[in-house]
Amino acid sequence: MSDAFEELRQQVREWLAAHPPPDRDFALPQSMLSVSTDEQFDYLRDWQARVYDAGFVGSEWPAEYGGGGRPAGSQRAIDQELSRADVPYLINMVGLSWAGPIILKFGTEAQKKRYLAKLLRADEIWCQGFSEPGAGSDLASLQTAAVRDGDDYVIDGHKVWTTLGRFAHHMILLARTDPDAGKHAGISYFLSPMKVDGVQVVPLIKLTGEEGFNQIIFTQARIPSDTLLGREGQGWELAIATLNFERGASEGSAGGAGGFGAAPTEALFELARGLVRDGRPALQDPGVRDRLAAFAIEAAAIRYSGQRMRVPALCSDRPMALPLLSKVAVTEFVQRLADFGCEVQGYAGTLYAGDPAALDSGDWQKQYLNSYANTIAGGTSEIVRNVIGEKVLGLPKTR
Amino acid sequence: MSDAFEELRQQVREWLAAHPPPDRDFALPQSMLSVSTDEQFDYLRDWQARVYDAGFVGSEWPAEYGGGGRPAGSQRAIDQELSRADVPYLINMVGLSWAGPIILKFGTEAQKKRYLAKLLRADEIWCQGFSEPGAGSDLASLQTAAVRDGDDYVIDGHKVWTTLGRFAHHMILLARTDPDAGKHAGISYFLSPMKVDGVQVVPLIKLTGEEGFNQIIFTQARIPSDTLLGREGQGWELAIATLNFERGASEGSAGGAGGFGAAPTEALFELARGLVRDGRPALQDPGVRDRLAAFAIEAAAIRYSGQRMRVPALCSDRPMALPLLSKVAVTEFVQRLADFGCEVQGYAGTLYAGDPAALDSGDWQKQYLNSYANTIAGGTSEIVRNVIGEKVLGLPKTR
Amino acid sequence: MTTTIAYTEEQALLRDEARRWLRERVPVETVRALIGDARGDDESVWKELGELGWLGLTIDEEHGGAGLGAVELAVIAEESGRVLLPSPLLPHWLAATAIGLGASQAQADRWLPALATGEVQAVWAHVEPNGAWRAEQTQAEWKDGTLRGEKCFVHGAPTAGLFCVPVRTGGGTRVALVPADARGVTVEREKTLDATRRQGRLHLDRVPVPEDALLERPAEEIDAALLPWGCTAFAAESAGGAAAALDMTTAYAATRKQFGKEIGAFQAIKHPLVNVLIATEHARSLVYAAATAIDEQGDDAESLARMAKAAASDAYGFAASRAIQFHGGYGFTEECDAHLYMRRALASRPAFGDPAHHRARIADALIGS
Amino acid sequence: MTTTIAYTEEQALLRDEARRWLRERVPVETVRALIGDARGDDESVWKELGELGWLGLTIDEEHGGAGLGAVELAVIAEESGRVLLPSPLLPHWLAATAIGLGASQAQADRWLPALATGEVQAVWAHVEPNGAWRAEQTQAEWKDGTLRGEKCFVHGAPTAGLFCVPVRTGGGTRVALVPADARGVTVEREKTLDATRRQGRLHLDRVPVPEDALLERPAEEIDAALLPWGCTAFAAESAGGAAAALDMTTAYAATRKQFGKEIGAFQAIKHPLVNVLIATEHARSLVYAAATAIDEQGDDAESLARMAKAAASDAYGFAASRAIQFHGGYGFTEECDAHLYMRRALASRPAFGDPAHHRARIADALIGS
Repeated sequence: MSDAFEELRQQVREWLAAHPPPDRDFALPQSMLSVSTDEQFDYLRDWQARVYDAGFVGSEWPAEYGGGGRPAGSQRAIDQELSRADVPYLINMVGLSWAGPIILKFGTEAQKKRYLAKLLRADEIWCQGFSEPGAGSDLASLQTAAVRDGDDYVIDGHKVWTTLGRFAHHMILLARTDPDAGKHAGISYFLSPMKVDGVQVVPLIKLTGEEGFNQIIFTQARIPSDTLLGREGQGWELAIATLNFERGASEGSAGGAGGFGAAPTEALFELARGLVRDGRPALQDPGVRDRLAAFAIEAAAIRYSGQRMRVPALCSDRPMALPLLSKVAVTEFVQRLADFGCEVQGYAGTLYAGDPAALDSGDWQKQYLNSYANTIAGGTSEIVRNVIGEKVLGLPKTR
Repeated sequence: MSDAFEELRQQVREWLAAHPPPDRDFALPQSMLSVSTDEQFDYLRDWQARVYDAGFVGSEWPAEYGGGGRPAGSQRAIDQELSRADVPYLINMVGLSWAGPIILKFGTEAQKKRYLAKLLRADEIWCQGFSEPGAGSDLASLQTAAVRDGDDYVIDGHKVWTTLGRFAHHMILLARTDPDAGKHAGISYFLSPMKVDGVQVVPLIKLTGEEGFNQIIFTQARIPSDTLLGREGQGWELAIATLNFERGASEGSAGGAGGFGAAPTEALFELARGLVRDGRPALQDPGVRDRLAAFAIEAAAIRYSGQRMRVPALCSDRPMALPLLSKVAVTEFVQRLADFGCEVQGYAGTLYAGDPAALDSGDWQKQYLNSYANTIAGGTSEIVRNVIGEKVLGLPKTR
Repeated sequence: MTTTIAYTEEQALLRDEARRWLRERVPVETVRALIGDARGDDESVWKELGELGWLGLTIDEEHGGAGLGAVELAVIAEESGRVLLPSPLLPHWLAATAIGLGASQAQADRWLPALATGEVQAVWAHVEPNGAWRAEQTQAEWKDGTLRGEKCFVHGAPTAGLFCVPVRTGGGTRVALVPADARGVTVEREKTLDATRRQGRLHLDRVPVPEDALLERPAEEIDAALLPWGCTAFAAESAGGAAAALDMTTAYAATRKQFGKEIGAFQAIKHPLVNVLIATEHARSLVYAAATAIDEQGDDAESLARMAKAAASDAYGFAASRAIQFHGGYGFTEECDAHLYMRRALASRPAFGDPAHHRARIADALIGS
Repeated sequence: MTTTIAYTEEQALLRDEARRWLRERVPVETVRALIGDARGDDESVWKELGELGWLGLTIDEEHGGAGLGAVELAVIAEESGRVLLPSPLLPHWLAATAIGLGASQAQADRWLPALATGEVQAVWAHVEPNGAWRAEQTQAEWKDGTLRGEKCFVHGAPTAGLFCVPVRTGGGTRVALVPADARGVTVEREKTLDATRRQGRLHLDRVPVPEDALLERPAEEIDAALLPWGCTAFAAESAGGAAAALDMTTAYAATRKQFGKEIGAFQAIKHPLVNVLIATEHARSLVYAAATAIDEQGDDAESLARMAKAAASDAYGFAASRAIQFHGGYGFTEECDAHLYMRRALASRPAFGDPAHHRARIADALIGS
């Protein structure tokens, strides 16, 4: 398959060679979930601005909103090159992948002008306010209230699992504007400012003991009415559209999604190469070899499914199958891989980050614990299987 | 643990030594599902009569109904000895394990006198008429009708999955006596004669191509009203009680259930011993060794769970756990084992019964196909997991 | 070099044609009717396969073939797997490919045109009685113009006109081309689990085979070059079978009602079927990757083909197992087609190596042995 | 000889007592409070464990112990696993058992009474820096009254008063009894995944160890006799942890509502929990079988103990994994206890061999190597 974007890829490579990420004397977090210091945040925000200024963020978006105006497929080519170069990720993930595309599709002209260019350059950071303590998988049961009062809405409620909460300028917020309408019909979608009175950010402690997610408590927070996206009561429709971006069923990201690489599997091989099991090199243990080969097969299957997704004629039987199944396939694969990464270490797998003898700085153990974020957030594996069973296989709805 | 029945066990062993099963020049089927010739049937019926006459069937049942009047536990000891000696099984399985116990518990004095002794000796053979084509797992949706007409009930309907249909004298039959009552409330339980007009036996062909199960078509079949067990409308309660015998949740079998032995695992080791894989003995293949060890562990877990079940103090946390989980644990284990028994043969696993080069006469392939009978019949694995989740774990009902 | 999946419009059209033709011409009633048939292969279907140009798919145009590659082969193999095609298409392809890989011009001229039309049905007969199947393991022996040996589990043997048999000679291994009607050749039909696929044992009792009936290249080289083709062909067939088994189970689950709703609404049915979908789609992706790699002569062709075969055999066994189970009582009957997929899944699992075999070889390639 | 599970009324009463005491005395708040604690073990709990007679459970009565066996040990280990007891009970038992198996009368008189009361906390320190843990693999060396070496992943090391260390000597392997306050002994606390379990590295730098501080029997013999005890103790603890993780998940699933019903009504939750139940109950059955076999000196003790450990480690990892997943977002928080079970499951998996190790050894025993 010839690549229409080879020239663009070349540009990215050349730019990266000439403009490597600035030196730093501190560690970057594994993902934006783990951004915890101002130093890390400022560095990553600066990096996104550099990449944007070079023309590599929002490649497919219209120039009038700060985009590059290039054809479809160009952003993916850029993302792949960035991913291969192993440079820092783009921090404004919620903005680039969800808030941006949804504003571009459903926002007013004023909203597009107001928000889009600033999010591409990470001048303004976005977070997500969908989940609530009582409404996890059953998102539509959310209780946060938005009451119209003059030119404002007054927000009261409790959101959880918000990433970058402390750093964000705006939130895509689901709130109930009509408590008497049906479960779904009463919901509206806001582009809510975060830096207003009545918005309190409380860190959640992850199972690893680290911070990363936040709870956001709204107490009589007043937000302007022009932050409403679409109509009152259209929130559920817009939420589903957002989740489709999140679950890979819609294209349109402004950048940052490098795709699943061979990295985790290669790291596992690398780890195993240094290990001894039962008195011989782990790589000579037939059980280890069998597991490694099985992971290699699965990694290849995921990688080539990603390629095949871009060849419509090879997906015509069930066009939505690969986009929808990739989330559960990848996240469960990575979970099993990380678990085996702990197991294959034997006793060394009992150590943790901070111990000088911990292999790979204890990353496997931490990654295994962290892997549950991805089988739970953005639709648990159980919910995603419902979606696949219904949307792809056409099975009746589970009630 | 001292065995209170050692003396009885000794008696069984001595009797077996003195009275081995008669010689024969034909093969016996693997299970009663596969009894296909009169010759096989007569032989097995004769064998059960011999075992009964020796005092080893119905050991715990009252002497007045033909039983042995021995204490609880004695039948299991006998069954284990019979199982170890690898003699033919007792053919009247439905009678001994389900019809007999249910009549003993719920039958009138006249019914007990009429049926029990004869089923212990296999003078009368029993079959089961619960399932229907439209009512599989959802047993209570059955449509077979029983209409009272004078001293008779007139039966119309269609039963499936009936074993020994052609040979049986009686059927435990579920039929709807009140179509206007609720789904469950309208069902009654009959001890229906099979050798009457209007009862047609049509063989079902199993996925192996063999016969074994039957469909029973009732067309205006008249059965006497004294074959009603319990009251009209009590059928669902009695059906559940019967299924509890079937699923191992209640004790009370009159014999024949030898329990899960080490036989399948040993047979697998024996098979593997003769095989070559990738140019070396299969038993030197580390992958094969790992699988065999995993099967050995699981077989031991099943065996010791069977033992533990009989030590109430070791089951006090969830007394129904082991009895209820054993069906799905054993049947799925045997299914995986048989599958591997095919796989480990390599190309030879493509042969089938009847080919002179087929290993173990192609039994592994046939057993694997047949293994689905046990994950489907008597409650599919899916239904049994519902039951365990609800009755043992106390989870809410799946609707 | 890392392969990138390629797929042309022509290939997509070929699939549409294959799917339509196979569905119309080989419905399951036809498959079932052939189970009891002595030949086990409908001669008219074979003839039409030849007319469609599929029998000579990989044979060069010079010899009357279509001159196409592994992607086209995978496309048709996948579609043939969906309908449980009983014809010995795969072994014929592999024999033609082996001849193409190793024949002299004279040998190619002698055999390939007849293979391309289907006038001669050929098979790759490589499995020893003990199950060894690589050329270097062959026990069949050619000496002074005479061949002795035995090959078993030969897919397509009962109807074959030509056997391609790896043999040892004084000077290394070679592949002998043995016509079925040569003296000393006996074919004994095997009784198989998958009755829709005919296999046989080939007895070679002092069969006269002239030296010019030995392919020129050493058998090990041909065998090594053929391995990715064999793995990919059976992987594609298995992936197609898995997809068809999933389709039939999904259709049943969407309509069969129990407890007042369709059983497919229960997660106990729905979620395992999603797992079957994932396994099947993963296998298909690897099949296309492997086929592309073969056609592009990528150095990852062998490894991708092994991966595809391992994934597809596992997916097929899983799909067929859930097909039987989720059809419930009906799934346990001969009448339900679920067991036909299971039989084919088990029959294809050892072909060109089962999943455990391939995982071991993949580990060798990735790690060293 | 084949073992038959035995269980006396006294053993059942011991379980009731253990369960009641542990639930009251070691609630999860206590476990969590100790995570941040430097010592990581509540001294008062340790003292009370001694008063209950559990620390000397397997020590003979002559030396102040309870003179009980592996069944009692398994019972308490299982219950301790349920509450995630942070105290180093298991390594203490194993050290006491090792001393009981290999000590001279004088050595036993010297140490066992103090171990029975808990005045001295002992540990079995057998793992090399490279993870090798069988006595024949020890690299620690005793020569002319001086010991050098390093042991890692020593469970209970930070608080231990006595280390039982397998060492090489000129005349084979032995087990050295090394007081924590001997010259040249340094203990470095490890940072562990399971913060409720304290581990450390033991540096032995020219530690003076007189010959009479070496246990009499060869270390390999002690190690072989101890293996079933070690496997069974960790298997019992893991089975208890799996059962507790299942309990907590079941309780949550029975009350947490989504889409208008309790999530435990969904088969996507219910059926995996049933699978956890099966795995856990199977593991428990093997634990009791192994413990009985040890007490009855059955020749199947080693094999059953290995089976129990393999099954229990797998069950625990599975149970903990489903505990996190089925608690959803809450399961991903530090506040939810699910991750505590996962950490313990991972920490105990390598202890005395992980499942793959044991399957390989079981295959050796069943088949020959």
